[in-house]
Amino acid sequence: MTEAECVECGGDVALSDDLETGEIIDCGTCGAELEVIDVNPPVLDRAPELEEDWGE
Amino acid sequence: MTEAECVECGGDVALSDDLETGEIIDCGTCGAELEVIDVNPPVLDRAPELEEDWGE
Amino acid sequence: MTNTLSAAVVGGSGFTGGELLRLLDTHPEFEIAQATSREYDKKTLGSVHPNLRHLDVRFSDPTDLESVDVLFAATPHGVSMQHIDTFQDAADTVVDLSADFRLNSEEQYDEWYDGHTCPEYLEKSEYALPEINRENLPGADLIASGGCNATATILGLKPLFDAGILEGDEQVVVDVKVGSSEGGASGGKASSHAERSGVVRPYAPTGHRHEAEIEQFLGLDVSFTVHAVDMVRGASATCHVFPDGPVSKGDMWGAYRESYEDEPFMRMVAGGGGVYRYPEPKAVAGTNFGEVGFEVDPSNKRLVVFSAIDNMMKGSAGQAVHAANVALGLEETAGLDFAGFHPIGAP
Amino acid sequence: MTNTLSAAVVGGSGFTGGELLRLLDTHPEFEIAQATSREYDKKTLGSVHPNLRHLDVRFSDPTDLESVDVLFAATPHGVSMQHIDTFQDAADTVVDLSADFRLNSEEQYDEWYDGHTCPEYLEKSEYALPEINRENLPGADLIASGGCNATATILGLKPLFDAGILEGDEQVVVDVKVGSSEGGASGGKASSHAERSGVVRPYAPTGHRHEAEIEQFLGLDVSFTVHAVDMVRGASATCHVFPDGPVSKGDMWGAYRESYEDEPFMRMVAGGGGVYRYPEPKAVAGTNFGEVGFEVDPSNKRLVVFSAIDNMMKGSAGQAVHAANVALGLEETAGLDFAGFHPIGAP
Amino acid sequence: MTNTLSAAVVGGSGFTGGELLRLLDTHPEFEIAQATSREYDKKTLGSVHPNLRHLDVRFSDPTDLESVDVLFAATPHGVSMQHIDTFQDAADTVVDLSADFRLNSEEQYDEWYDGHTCPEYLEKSEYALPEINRENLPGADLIASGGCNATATILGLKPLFDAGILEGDEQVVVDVKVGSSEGGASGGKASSHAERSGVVRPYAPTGHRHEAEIEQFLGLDVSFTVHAVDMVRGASATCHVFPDGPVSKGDMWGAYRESYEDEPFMRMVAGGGGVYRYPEPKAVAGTNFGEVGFEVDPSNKRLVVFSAIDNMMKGSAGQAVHAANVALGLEETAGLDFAGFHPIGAP
Amino acid sequence: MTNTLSAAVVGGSGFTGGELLRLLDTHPEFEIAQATSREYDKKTLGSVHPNLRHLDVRFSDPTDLESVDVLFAATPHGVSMQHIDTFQDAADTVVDLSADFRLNSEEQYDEWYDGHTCPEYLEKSEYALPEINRENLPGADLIASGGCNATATILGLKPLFDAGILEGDEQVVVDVKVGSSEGGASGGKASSHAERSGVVRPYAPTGHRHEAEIEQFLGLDVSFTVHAVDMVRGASATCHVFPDGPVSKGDMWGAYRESYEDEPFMRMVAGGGGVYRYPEPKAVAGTNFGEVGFEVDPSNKRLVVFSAIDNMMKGSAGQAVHAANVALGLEETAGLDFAGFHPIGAP
Ligand SMILES: NC(=O)c1ccc[n+]([C@@H]2O[C@H](COP(=O)([O-])OP(=O)(O)OC[C@H]3O[C@@H](n4cnc5c(N)ncnc54)[C@H](OP(=O)(O)O)[C@@H]3O)[C@@H](O)[C@H]2O)c1
Ligand SMILES: NC(=O)c1ccc[n+]([C@@H]2O[C@H](COP(=O)([O-])OP(=O)(O)OC[C@H]3O[C@@H](n4cnc5c(N)ncnc54)[C@H](OP(=O)(O)O)[C@@H]3O)[C@@H](O)[C@H]2O)c1
Ligand SMILES: NC(=O)c1ccc[n+]([C@@H]2O[C@H](COP(=O)([O-])OP(=O)(O)OC[C@H]3O[C@@H](n4cnc5c(N)ncnc54)[C@H](OP(=O)(O)O)[C@@H]3O)[C@@H](O)[C@H]2O)c1
Ligand SMILES: NC(=O)c1ccc[n+]([C@@H]2O[C@H](COP(=O)([O-])OP(=O)(O)OC[C@H]3O[C@@H](n4cnc5c(N)ncnc54)[C@H](OP(=O)(O)O)[C@@H]3O)[C@@H](O)[C@H]2O)c1
Ligand SMILES: [Zn+2]
Ligand SMILES: [Zn+2]
Repeated sequence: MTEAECVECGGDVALSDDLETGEIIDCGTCGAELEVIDVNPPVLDRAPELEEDWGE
Repeated sequence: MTEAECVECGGDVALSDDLETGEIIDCGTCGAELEVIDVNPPVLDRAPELEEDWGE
Repeated sequence: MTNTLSAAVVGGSGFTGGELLRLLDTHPEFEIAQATSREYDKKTLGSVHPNLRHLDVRFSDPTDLESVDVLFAATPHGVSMQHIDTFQDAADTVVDLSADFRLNSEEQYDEWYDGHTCPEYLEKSEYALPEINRENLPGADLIASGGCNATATILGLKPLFDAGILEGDEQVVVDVKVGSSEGGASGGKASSHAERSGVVRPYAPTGHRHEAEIEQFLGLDVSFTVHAVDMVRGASATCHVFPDGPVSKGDMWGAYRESYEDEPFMRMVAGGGGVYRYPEPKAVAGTNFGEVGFEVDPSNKRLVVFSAIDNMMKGSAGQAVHAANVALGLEETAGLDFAGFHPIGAP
Repeated sequence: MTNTLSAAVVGGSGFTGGELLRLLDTHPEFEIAQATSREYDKKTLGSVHPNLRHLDVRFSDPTDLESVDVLFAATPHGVSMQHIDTFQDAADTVVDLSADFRLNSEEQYDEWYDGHTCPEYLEKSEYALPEINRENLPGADLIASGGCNATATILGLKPLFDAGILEGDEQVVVDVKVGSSEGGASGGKASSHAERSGVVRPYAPTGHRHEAEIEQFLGLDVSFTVHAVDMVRGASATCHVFPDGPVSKGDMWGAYRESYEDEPFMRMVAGGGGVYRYPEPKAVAGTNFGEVGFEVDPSNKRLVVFSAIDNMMKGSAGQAVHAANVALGLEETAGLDFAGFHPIGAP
Repeated sequence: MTNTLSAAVVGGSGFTGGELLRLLDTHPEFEIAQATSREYDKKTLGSVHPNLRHLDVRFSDPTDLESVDVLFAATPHGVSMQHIDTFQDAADTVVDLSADFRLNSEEQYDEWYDGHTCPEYLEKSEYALPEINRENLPGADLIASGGCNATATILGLKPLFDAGILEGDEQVVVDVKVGSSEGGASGGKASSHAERSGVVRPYAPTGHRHEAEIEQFLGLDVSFTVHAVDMVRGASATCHVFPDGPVSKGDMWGAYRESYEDEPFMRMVAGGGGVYRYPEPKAVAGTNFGEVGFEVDPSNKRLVVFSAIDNMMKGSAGQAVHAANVALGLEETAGLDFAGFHPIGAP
Repeated sequence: MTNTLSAAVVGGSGFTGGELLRLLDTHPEFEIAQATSREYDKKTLGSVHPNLRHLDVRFSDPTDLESVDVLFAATPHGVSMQHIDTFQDAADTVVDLSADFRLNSEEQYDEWYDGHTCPEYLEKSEYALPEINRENLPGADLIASGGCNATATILGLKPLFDAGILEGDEQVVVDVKVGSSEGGASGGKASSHAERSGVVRPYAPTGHRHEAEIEQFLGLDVSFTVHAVDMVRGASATCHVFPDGPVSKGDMWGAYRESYEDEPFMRMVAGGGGVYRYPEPKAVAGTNFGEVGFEVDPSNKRLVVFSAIDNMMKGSAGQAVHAANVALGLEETAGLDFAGFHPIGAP
């Protein structure tokens, strides 16, 4: 288990060992969806948001 | 416009001229979903129901 | 219009009184002459009923009745029997929404209520529900609008009697679900929002007084239980019926179409597709429609009949106006053509 | 009637499409010629909208448009811009309920939406809300019905601009609460009953697209936040306004009466007694009315303005029909006179 | 604690799976080892269940099961029968919340479901409800948690059988009202907030599969009808019972006290004063309690029995944990002592 | 346990009194010695609070107070100031849930309430909210539990002050939405189910008394408006904040993590995925948790801060027990570890 810092809130995100590039995980502190950009060392970025259409 | 009798409730169902076999229409009286089995003369049968799973 | 009829509502500050005023306001033949309230005397109708803010009318005291063509009484049980002579003096046609003139005999009031103070009126009063009493309404002086739960039940079961599927000695369980407006505007602790929200609460497990009306009109002794559920408007009756012999879904459709196909306010909803497959109170909210539907349960030799109305409309104010229309020879559907909303939440 | 106008509804199976059909059905001058749906093609309108079961009309495919007097488009954002030529071929008057023709310029669509594919129409389209654009509606070919949250906000704030109390550079916070029908008929997980019931859920904390409409009409940059609450119909906007100088309650009444006294669909509710003292969405549920009210907070030099509409009516379908009435020279209130229910739950 | 037991939840992202995780989290003897979800694989439990945000656990794929002491399966009907061998490999004790192992014989699955793929397990599986099967649970390898509507019904009627008031050939109508969580997390159009709010909707008029469980345990053919009402949690069963001879209210109290006086999760509520006089789902929301109550209707020779549970607790996850406690020799009430809220809305 | 503390609840039949009793019942260190009610004197607790039916305790008269370790007073504003000497005689530690001892000075009571009858107590009373006053609670004799709307607001804004983002002279609009339990058990017409259901009702447009508490603790004059919405439990505050300089989302996370990362009852929810992206009252229903979250609106130089609590818990009874835990040196979270339900309707 390694850790990375969440780009949104700065919280620690525990990463499992079988992490793969492109995977989406969420930060346990802020819930942000993070994309694994690189695995060694692990780099996370904010995942592109799925916009919810609420009808306007 | 021709008419056929609903197999569920006996009500009249108005049929458009471009009716096709396999089409699903609903009866205006009882709402039953009816499948067009034949077009000339028109024959309707109860369409297979989509069972809603409400979780049990 | 030259032939406008004047109308008064005694008990105009209550829930059904407010509905009557709303209906009369847009009715093509009626004009609101008076609305009474003791508590809100001299206040505007809009101070109680926000939907009537456009009306320039104020409540007046019920002891000061004007002469009108039709008087609607929307007062608690027991009030109309006290004042019926005054009401009849004030108006040729009196439509009462309480239980005071629904039953035929003093004995029934002794059994189900606390007796009756002017039983001589019972004979001449006519039950309002046109689906079962249309022929006796024209010209009636005193009309008794039905109970909401009784109305839902009677509308659901009547076609089975008309068609001979039921005869009156069968076992019938009626399980009713109703909204909070059934209790009227003056509520106690149990009807506060915090206590009443989200309930499925048995409020009349047995012995509900509407059984008397049902028996009177259908000749049937029903097993009747009423639950409060989380809506303001609406009454839904599920009738579990055990007929003597086998009945097919085709027989059922025959019976209901025969009874209701030409009724302007009855809708049949029994199966079909989509979201709304059986009667639902929210599908008739605000309308004078009654929905009825059914299903056959061969494994239990049971028929399940569903019936849904808006208790404030088909179950009271709408039924009253409908009956007045018939009594006075007006267009039956006058003032009652609203057909409902979709979507709608918990009306 | 000889002068009946034919109407089509593209997107007739949706929520606002259903409301349009309901309104057209009882409108004295319109007749429903067509209602489209791809998903429910050939099914009855009643299979989707239970309140339209009495209509003997079936959905048809939107690629097969009939020639009509007025075409209403109630499709998701982006659809009308694709089909506007076809719509204009089918009807002299097109009323679009989406955001596609509300803004004046391509730049605004670049900023707030994903651009525009036929910006040449933007110039000729007219915003539907008669309270701010009545004079430009008669004879309009293309009418853009306003956004529901924008409509609530604009109706609440406009009198302050008319009266010179606001000029456009003041700070205004708009905190909106809306019902679930605003999301339309096709919902995801967040709009399931179990997840959506009972919420006070911030769904658009910042950057809501309706800010663009508000700015366009009031010249005001608002701080806008929208919350989902537990009702199906309704939008309620609370505007916290910080004017430059002192404003009295009398000034406020003056401003609102000046703007709305003669408006057929605006009600002012500001204080007073009883249960309903300020605007409430449930008091206007099902109606084309807008309620506005206010209070003055001297300790914070703040005005609080409340505004409530039914998002399906004044906020979309009702506004669209109202605008069509004005555009075609009909009675403004035709088909829109329903004034609401009391009591009513969570409509 | 040294004797902590590890637990896995297959289907942990669903509604009952979430409840299981909540219960296991605060259970004194269990530790969450795994929660599966295909859709939310690798996401935190809190991303789906906001009440579990404090847990540092992520969903994993169900094909990758860890070895645990107890495996709870909260998957749709049909899934557990496919994977039962894998489940039993992973854990000595498997508790399944679906219908897959509730019935005794392949024939029943042929009649009520779509058959069964591993009927050899039916014999060894034990029904979870301790009130009717406590003695067979200790040491059980495979436990089948009951259906929520069946549970409510069985709990309501069982004392009448124990006391000899019912024998199995009487007529019993069961009219059930349920909340939206019964449908699980994945809902269609009918379960959207706009369509599902405010309903009293007959969703299973006849032929509900839970009849099979009821018959299996009570030997009674019930007339069963289920309605959806406007709440998220809760199942309420009203049983209209027609016994052969006269039964007094004292007989009823005797029967219910005999059956339930020592049951840790059963409450009797039958009459009395105040707002809560009969069983109500909102009074047991979030708890593992079942409330039962009754009334006698002499005029119809009828008993009315009310029963209320939280479908997510006593009707599924709570029952499952209760059964696991019994099976593993733990304190019966461990992790299940929450007794409910007052006031509470529509939970 | 030898060190069990005895507790009394004055006002035990009310809403917050009922919550206190529920919490004390399962609290590891407390034992209920007394619960008072004048109206329900001698009745069981369960006759009012159905979730306390298992307790063999009856209400007693408040004039007859027993000697206890801690006395909780859950009475309407004004009652505790009358009886504070008696309360202090009965218990070394008094925790009052009303507004009577929240403010520091007689002048504030003159300005915001109707004065104070024993201002000498104001100096020694401690505000209960541990997040802002933990250090002064140990050993306190008189603890004043905060107002629910004030609590929600203070929790939302405090980190901005701690981090120096706000200093007290900025403009802040607080728009609050609350459930019906905030009004207590004794309701009038406006709180009946029929009138209160489905509302978005401005009930305190300006001048809400909780402004006084907020000002006292944050030194900030807020523009405060409260709306009633359709839930029983819950208070949700949306704070629209206009800081002097630019603030990034990173700054915000820094501020909130700094203030709340180690707080046992605070959750940060600000964006992220799934259904629950910001604070929601239903996510904390029944719990002592407070959720806070935020968003930055650069186009308006605005911060939007959301805060959600259960008014009956973190907003009153839970806060009171939390403070008592701290005051008496118990485990802070004792008796308060319930973390909430999912799914849940309108609690
Ligand atoms: N609610 C329903 O769904 C429903 C359905 C079917 C039938 N009904 C029947 O309709 C009647 C009215 O019900 P509701 O729900 O509208 O009741 P409600 O809301 O309680 O209103 C009662 C009205 O009667 C007036 N009133 C009370 N006592 C009076 C008296 N002694 N003399 C004159 N006026 C009096 C009240 O006004 P003031 O006290 O200010 O004078 C009020 O306007 C009842 O008989 C009820 O059984 C109701
Ligand atoms: N709901 C509100 O409160 C509200 C308020 C103001 C404005 N609006 C606007 O009004 C419009 C409709 O909203 P709604 O809530 O009624 O949405 P809705 O319930 O989702 O309905 C959308 C309708 O459009 C049809 N449709 C979708 N895509 C289409 C396409 N490519 N071509 C033709 N028809 C298509 C759908 O039917 P088929 O898919 O079966 O063809 C359906 O009938 C939206 O632009 C919305 O922003 C809504
Ligand atoms: N809801 C109730 O009140 C209730 C009461 C009594 C009994 N039950 C029974 O309990 C079971 C679960 O009900 P629910 O309401 O919790 O359903 P639900 O909310 O739909 O959840 C179903 C769960 O199963 C998982 N799942 C679905 N298909 C799967 C597959 N093929 N393999 C592995 N996992 C699968 C889903 O996650 P992924 O798809 O992400 O893997 C999800 O976590 C059902 O059998 C239901 O009949 C429910
Ligand atoms: N509800 C909330 O969300 C909330 C939140 C924060 C703070 N608070 C505060 O907490 C206090 C209680 O609120 P609540 O909502 O629980 O009120 P409630 O439901 O109205 O209960 C009030 C309780 O006080 C008792 N009581 C009333 N007058 C009394 C008197 N003169 N002497 C002794 N007992 C008396 C009542 O019982 P009897 O009349 O039978 O004696 C009842 O038990 C209030 O000060 C309120 O401002 C409430
Ligand atoms: Zn983070
Ligand atoms: Zn048919």
